[in-house]
Amino acid sequence: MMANALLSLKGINKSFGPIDVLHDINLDIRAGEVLCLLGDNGAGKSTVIRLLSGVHRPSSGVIEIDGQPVSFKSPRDASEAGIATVHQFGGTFPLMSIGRSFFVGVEPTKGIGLFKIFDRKRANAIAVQAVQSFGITRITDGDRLVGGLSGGERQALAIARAVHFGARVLILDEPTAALGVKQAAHVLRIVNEAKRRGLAVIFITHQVMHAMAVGDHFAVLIRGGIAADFRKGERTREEITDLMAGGETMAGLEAQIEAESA
Amino acid sequence: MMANALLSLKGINKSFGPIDVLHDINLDIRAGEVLCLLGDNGAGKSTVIRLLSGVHRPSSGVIEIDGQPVSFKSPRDASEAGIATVHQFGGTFPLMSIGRSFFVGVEPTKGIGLFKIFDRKRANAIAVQAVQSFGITRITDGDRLVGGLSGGERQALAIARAVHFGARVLILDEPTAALGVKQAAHVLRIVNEAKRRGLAVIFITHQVMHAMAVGDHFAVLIRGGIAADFRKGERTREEITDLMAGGETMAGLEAQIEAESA
Amino acid sequence: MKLFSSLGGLLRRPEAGAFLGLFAVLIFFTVFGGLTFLKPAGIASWMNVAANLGVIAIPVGLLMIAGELDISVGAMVPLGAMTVAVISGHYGLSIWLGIAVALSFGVIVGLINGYMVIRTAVPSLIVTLGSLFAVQGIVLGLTVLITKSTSVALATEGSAKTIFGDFFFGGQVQVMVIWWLAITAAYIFFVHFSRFGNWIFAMGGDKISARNAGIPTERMTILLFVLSSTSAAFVGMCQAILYNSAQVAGGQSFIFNSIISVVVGGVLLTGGFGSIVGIFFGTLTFAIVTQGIYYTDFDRNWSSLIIGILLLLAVLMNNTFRKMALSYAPKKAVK
Amino acid sequence: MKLFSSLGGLLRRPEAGAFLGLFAVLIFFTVFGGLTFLKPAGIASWMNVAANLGVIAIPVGLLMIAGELDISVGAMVPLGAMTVAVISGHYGLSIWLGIAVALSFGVIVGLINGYMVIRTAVPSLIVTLGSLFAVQGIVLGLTVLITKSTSVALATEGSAKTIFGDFFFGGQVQVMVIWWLAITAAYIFFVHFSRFGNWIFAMGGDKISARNAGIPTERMTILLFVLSSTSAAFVGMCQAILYNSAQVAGGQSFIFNSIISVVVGGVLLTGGFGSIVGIFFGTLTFAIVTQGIYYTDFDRNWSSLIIGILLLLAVLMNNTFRKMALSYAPKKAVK
Amino acid sequence: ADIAVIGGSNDDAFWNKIKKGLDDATPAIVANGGSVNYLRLQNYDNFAPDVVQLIRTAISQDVDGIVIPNWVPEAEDPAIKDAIAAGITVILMNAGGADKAKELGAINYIGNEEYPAGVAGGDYFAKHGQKHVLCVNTLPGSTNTEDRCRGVADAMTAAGFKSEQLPLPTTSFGDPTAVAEAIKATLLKDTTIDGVITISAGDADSAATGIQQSGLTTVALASFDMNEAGLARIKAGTQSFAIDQQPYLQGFLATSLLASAIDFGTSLPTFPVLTGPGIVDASNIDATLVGVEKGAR
Ligand SMILES: Nc1ncnc2c1ncn2[C@@H]1O[C@H](COP(=O)(O)OP(=O)(O)OP(=O)(O)O)[C@@H](O)[C@H]1O
Ligand SMILES: Nc1ncnc2c1ncn2[C@@H]1O[C@H](COP(=O)(O)OP(=O)(O)OP(=O)(O)O)[C@@H](O)[C@H]1O
Ligand SMILES: [Mg+2]
Ligand SMILES: [Mg+2]
Repeated sequence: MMANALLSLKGINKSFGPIDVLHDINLDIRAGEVLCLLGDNGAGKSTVIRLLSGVHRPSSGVIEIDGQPVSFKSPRDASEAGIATVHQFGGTFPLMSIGRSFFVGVEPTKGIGLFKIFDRKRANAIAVQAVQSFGITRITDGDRLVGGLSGGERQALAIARAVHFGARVLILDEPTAALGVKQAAHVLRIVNEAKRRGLAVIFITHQVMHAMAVGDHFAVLIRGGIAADFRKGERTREEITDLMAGGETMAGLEAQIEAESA
Repeated sequence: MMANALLSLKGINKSFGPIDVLHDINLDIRAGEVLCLLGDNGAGKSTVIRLLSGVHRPSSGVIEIDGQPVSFKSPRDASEAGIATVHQFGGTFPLMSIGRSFFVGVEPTKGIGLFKIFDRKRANAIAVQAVQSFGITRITDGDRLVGGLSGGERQALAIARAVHFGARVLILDEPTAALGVKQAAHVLRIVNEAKRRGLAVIFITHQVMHAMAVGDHFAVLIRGGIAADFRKGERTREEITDLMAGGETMAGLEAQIEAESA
Repeated sequence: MKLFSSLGGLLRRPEAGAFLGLFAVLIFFTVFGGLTFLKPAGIASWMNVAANLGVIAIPVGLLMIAGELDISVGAMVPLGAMTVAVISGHYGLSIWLGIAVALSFGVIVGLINGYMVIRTAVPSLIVTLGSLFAVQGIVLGLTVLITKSTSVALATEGSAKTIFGDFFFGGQVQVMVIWWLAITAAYIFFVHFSRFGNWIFAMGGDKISARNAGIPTERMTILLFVLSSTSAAFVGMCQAILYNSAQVAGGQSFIFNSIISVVVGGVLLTGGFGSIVGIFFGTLTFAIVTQGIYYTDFDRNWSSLIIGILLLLAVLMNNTFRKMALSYAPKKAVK
Repeated sequence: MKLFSSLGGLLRRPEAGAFLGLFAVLIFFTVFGGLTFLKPAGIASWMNVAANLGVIAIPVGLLMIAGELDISVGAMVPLGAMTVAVISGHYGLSIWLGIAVALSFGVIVGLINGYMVIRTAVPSLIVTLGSLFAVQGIVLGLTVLITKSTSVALATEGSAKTIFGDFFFGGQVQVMVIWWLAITAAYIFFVHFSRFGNWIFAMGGDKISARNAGIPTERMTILLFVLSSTSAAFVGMCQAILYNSAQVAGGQSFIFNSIISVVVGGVLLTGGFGSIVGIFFGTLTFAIVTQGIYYTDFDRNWSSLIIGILLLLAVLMNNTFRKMALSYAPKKAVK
Repeated sequence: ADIAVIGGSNDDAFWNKIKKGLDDATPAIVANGGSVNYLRLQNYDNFAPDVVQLIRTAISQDVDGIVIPNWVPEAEDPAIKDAIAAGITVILMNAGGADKAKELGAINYIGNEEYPAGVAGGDYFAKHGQKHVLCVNTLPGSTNTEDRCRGVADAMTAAGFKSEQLPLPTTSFGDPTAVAEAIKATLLKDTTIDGVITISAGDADSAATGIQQSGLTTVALASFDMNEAGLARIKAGTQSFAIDQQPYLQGFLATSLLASAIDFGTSLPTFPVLTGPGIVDASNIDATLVGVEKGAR
């Protein structure tokens, strides 16, 4: 019943100069499934993402799409292969308007031939609607500058953008980190919605609850290697929490903190 | 039994040009207590923090320390009054070394008179130790550039800095957002530790669990006004979650998401 | 098209400040320069200067918006002038050949600049400084080698003269003014209406995010460098045709003057923000300030002082007016 | 003091690239310029040039590290020279008075620049451009008004001459070289060892965070502007004493040359990164390239070309070597 | 003999003719086992210090003789004295004058002087009916250009007429349109001006356009130094004259005289050797054009 992998990483290594960041990463991502990539700070999660989105190239190993090896020379190649990514930081342009920022690189145009013009109205409308569908109803004017938005608002804009353009694979690197309870819930819903539409989703988070809420498949990175790879229901919440903490025993963490505070 | 307020906000309003961001904020923060400031994205939490740390000045209203009205002309005034802040973004300098970044503005020096020199060795040692005490043991070289750290590592550095220099009031604006499970637990422990040492702590988070774990006192901002102000135990977790979501009913949120995902 | 929803919105646009600055210097010189300054011949005098500068300032401004600098334009002006003068003046070949070669040198230097900027980590200031020196050296060396002189005459007749280097409107206005207006219109379309403009702003805002968003940042960078050096070669070529002569020296003033015009026009030195109309106003402001002085009675020995103060005031007015306008906007009702 | 733990660490330092570039041009000119280039008199020839440039380049570089630019130095050199020449030459007052007034003009212009930069939102390029023009205008206007000439003679004797404007070492080396070395050492202490240096880097890295961290960013900005314009006035003053004369024109070449030296020295144009030693090496490299050419047999018509290419190569070598060195460092064992 | 020649920026048309002169003199010097090294200023921005620097550079190269233009005597004299003290033979060229050469111990002075050149221009204007002359100075503050304009002004005043300087700010240097428009504006503002002289040949090209633009066809144009386009204007009658100091001769004579003095102990009884000012106008334009062809004029 398990579909073939849409995207696979086979024996990927990555080092920056003398620093080895990833070693021997093997992962399969299937259509209609959410892979939660978990791990401590600095474990290498964002680096995996950067390989998949064409920002970096692996030092060795192969990335396959539909079983065919691919090599992304630039982020453009990755997005042409249908991979849309929200990187951990950035992705928005403080001095650009919401509408323009949303469509950077994939601007909607009207008119023909040489005289295709950027369709500001439509861009603004789509962008505002996409952001509002995340529950951020304060934003009504697509001409506002991104720099004036709150942290969460900006994050929502970046996610809305990727969801809008994610053709086959949607990658979200800590998308809920800066979001409020309501907005985070919306993101989780969006992830489920994307999954239902048949997209493969890679989701990075430090919040067990968020991971458990949407994940079908979990991979835990510890110091650049895959320490565990399991499917939903195969581990308990406590086991996952321990793995996310880099293999240390975190059971009873909250209780312990509660106890400490007097 | 309730001590007098260390820091009070009395009838604070703040607008940026024509945009009203805060109205009529009244808050008391006591020594040895943790105030959790909760609220939706864009509710105005970071703006409150910026007033308290001397970045902005209130449009009207008074800030009092030990019952005396104060007026911060610059962040320096606030830090001289013993208020240390970790702002939501930034606070670190990508092209500076860890040791230098840690001590920006409060550099340790050795020698005397005109020939006081920056004590690089001691700065590095203290900075590395402070960061490691947050469980990030990967960082051992204080000469490394901040720009090469992972997002969480950088966040930990900023927090370690504020905790190190927080004299009376420690303000943390979404400190756990980018942190892993283990690091977040460490931050929560640090908050408790600061509280025990008698500091007043203001803690902003979007994670109910984190708020409940350390908060003594909770204030919820909705669209720039205080919608609720209560002490530990006065509300249930579900009520707090609803308030954090801007007053909307979020009960059973997780259950709902779980149900949605098939 | 409803572009601005309010006065506040209007004043927040990058060109608003530039427009106020322009307006202020116009008033200043009308008061101190009197009527001659506003007679057709007077207007032509600063329009001509603005046109020659403006054709170069716009692509320089676009580079600045995209986060790069190009100072090699200072050598491209004499290169363009000398190329057409040597080919069509010294060797007496067809003027059209001279024009074509002058422009293709512009393209070639632009390509070299662009490639070096994207292939190496060297900042574009240094890359184009290197090519500034190198092109200056080549122009001098080759011209002396070929013509035994550093000044070459050129006599152009017929349509090439009419199109590139003549006066119209009673012999007052250079055709360059028409080129400038046409090119500005084309840039406005290109930058503010087509998708490419969006790419340029994104590149200046955050080059890594722009690349991650799939923008071909490298190709755009090369394109912009080609635009700026070709524009400079074009201006040099037109000047040679207009003045019937080309010198090896000169053109260096275009470096600073174009940067000043661009920044007076509201472009952020650090990139990511600005507008073509702003650059247009900035260029006009600069031309009026430097030329208007000749219509006044001030002692010429003090003209640098007056230019300095006026430029500063024009830019200051930008900022102050914009701020004032924003804070006086009607308050929204408290929710 | 163990400053670097490995070759990799050494090469990652901002001055490493600058040093390699310096080394490369030294080799180049030793090969093509022969022995005279390395004889004491030859060395003095580029050391003198480097010293005059270097005293200005370091504060300009510090401003760049802090995220600002100062181009008014181009007018401060003649201001310093003219002030001392008019006071002590034309009016025949004490040389020490001339020196004091020249330096205080430097402080005053620096204060004005600094205040305008922090009080207005105008970028420092434009502010200092305004003061560049304004000071140029004042120097020309006042000098002509007072002396009816644009060139003023000055004869200095005694200790002022020895301290500020003489040669030593067999009449080859200007005292400015000693000033330069001493000032460089003071800056190295100030920037890399005292706490103020940390503040400058933080300001360039992220001005808002720096301000939030309690750094008096405004006072530091003013201080840096005062440093740069006073240094430029100092160099002008010393040149007037050394050459017994001052001209109204001149000094403009210091604008570009100082920026080039700073960037060749590894300072990031966008601020936040760089080092004094790097600027020192960058200045030397620039001086060697521009002076070394006279020791070679190349046709002088091509010297700009050679300078351009050498500068580019020096900076390119910076980057390439640094990258190579980093990737060839020994691999850490896989954990 | 090993000769060093200090000279002006070589993208300056004038100095390229001097360079042609010394290049033409070089083969004879090389044939006698010597060499010629031309040390030229990069620009005129930092004038006095740069020139002195070049003299010091030449001294450091252990040459036998130096050709030096003494532009800024106060600054250059000590360096020239040092050179002579070091046993180097010095000849002054282009600027300095005979008295200065005697005072310093240079073997001769070859060239003309800026101020008399200006006077010659002023006299020409006065004789040909101009009453109010504008001297366009694109490098205000430089000693040599100021001297030129001062000479014109003094000669005009002496003849009972008027002359004034138009100093242009650095923003217009090298932008012909800015120069042309500045001249046009000045002519429009003061219609009594009937003569314009520019401090360089290139500026005269701009001035020609500026005059034509102003519609004041009676304004006479002249220039210091000359170029091809200017000579064409003189031939066509749209420019009245150019003041020439025959730079080719300065370079050629100074270099060969110096080398000959060092190598063979020759000395010229003529002291100083003046090469200008010469006036090129319609009367001698054709002969001049032949020299232009060969890059010597
Ligand atoms: N370009 C780079 N050069 C050198 N080291 C790097 C580079 N990028 C990342 N690293 C290092 O690689 C390790 C993994 O970084 P990465 O950003 O992938 O971590 P992460 O798992 O995303 O952490 P976080 O949860 O904090 O975001 C870190 O130790 C980091 O310092
Ligand atoms: N300098 C400013 N100028 C104009 N508007 C501003 C400015 N700073 C903040 N705002 C606006 O004020 C509102 C509150 O912003 P603030 O950053 O305080 O929100 P927040 O509660 O911290 O949100 P988050 O949880 O997303 O960080 C937002 O709508 C924001 O757009
Ligand atoms: Mg990450
Ligand atoms: Mg916030």
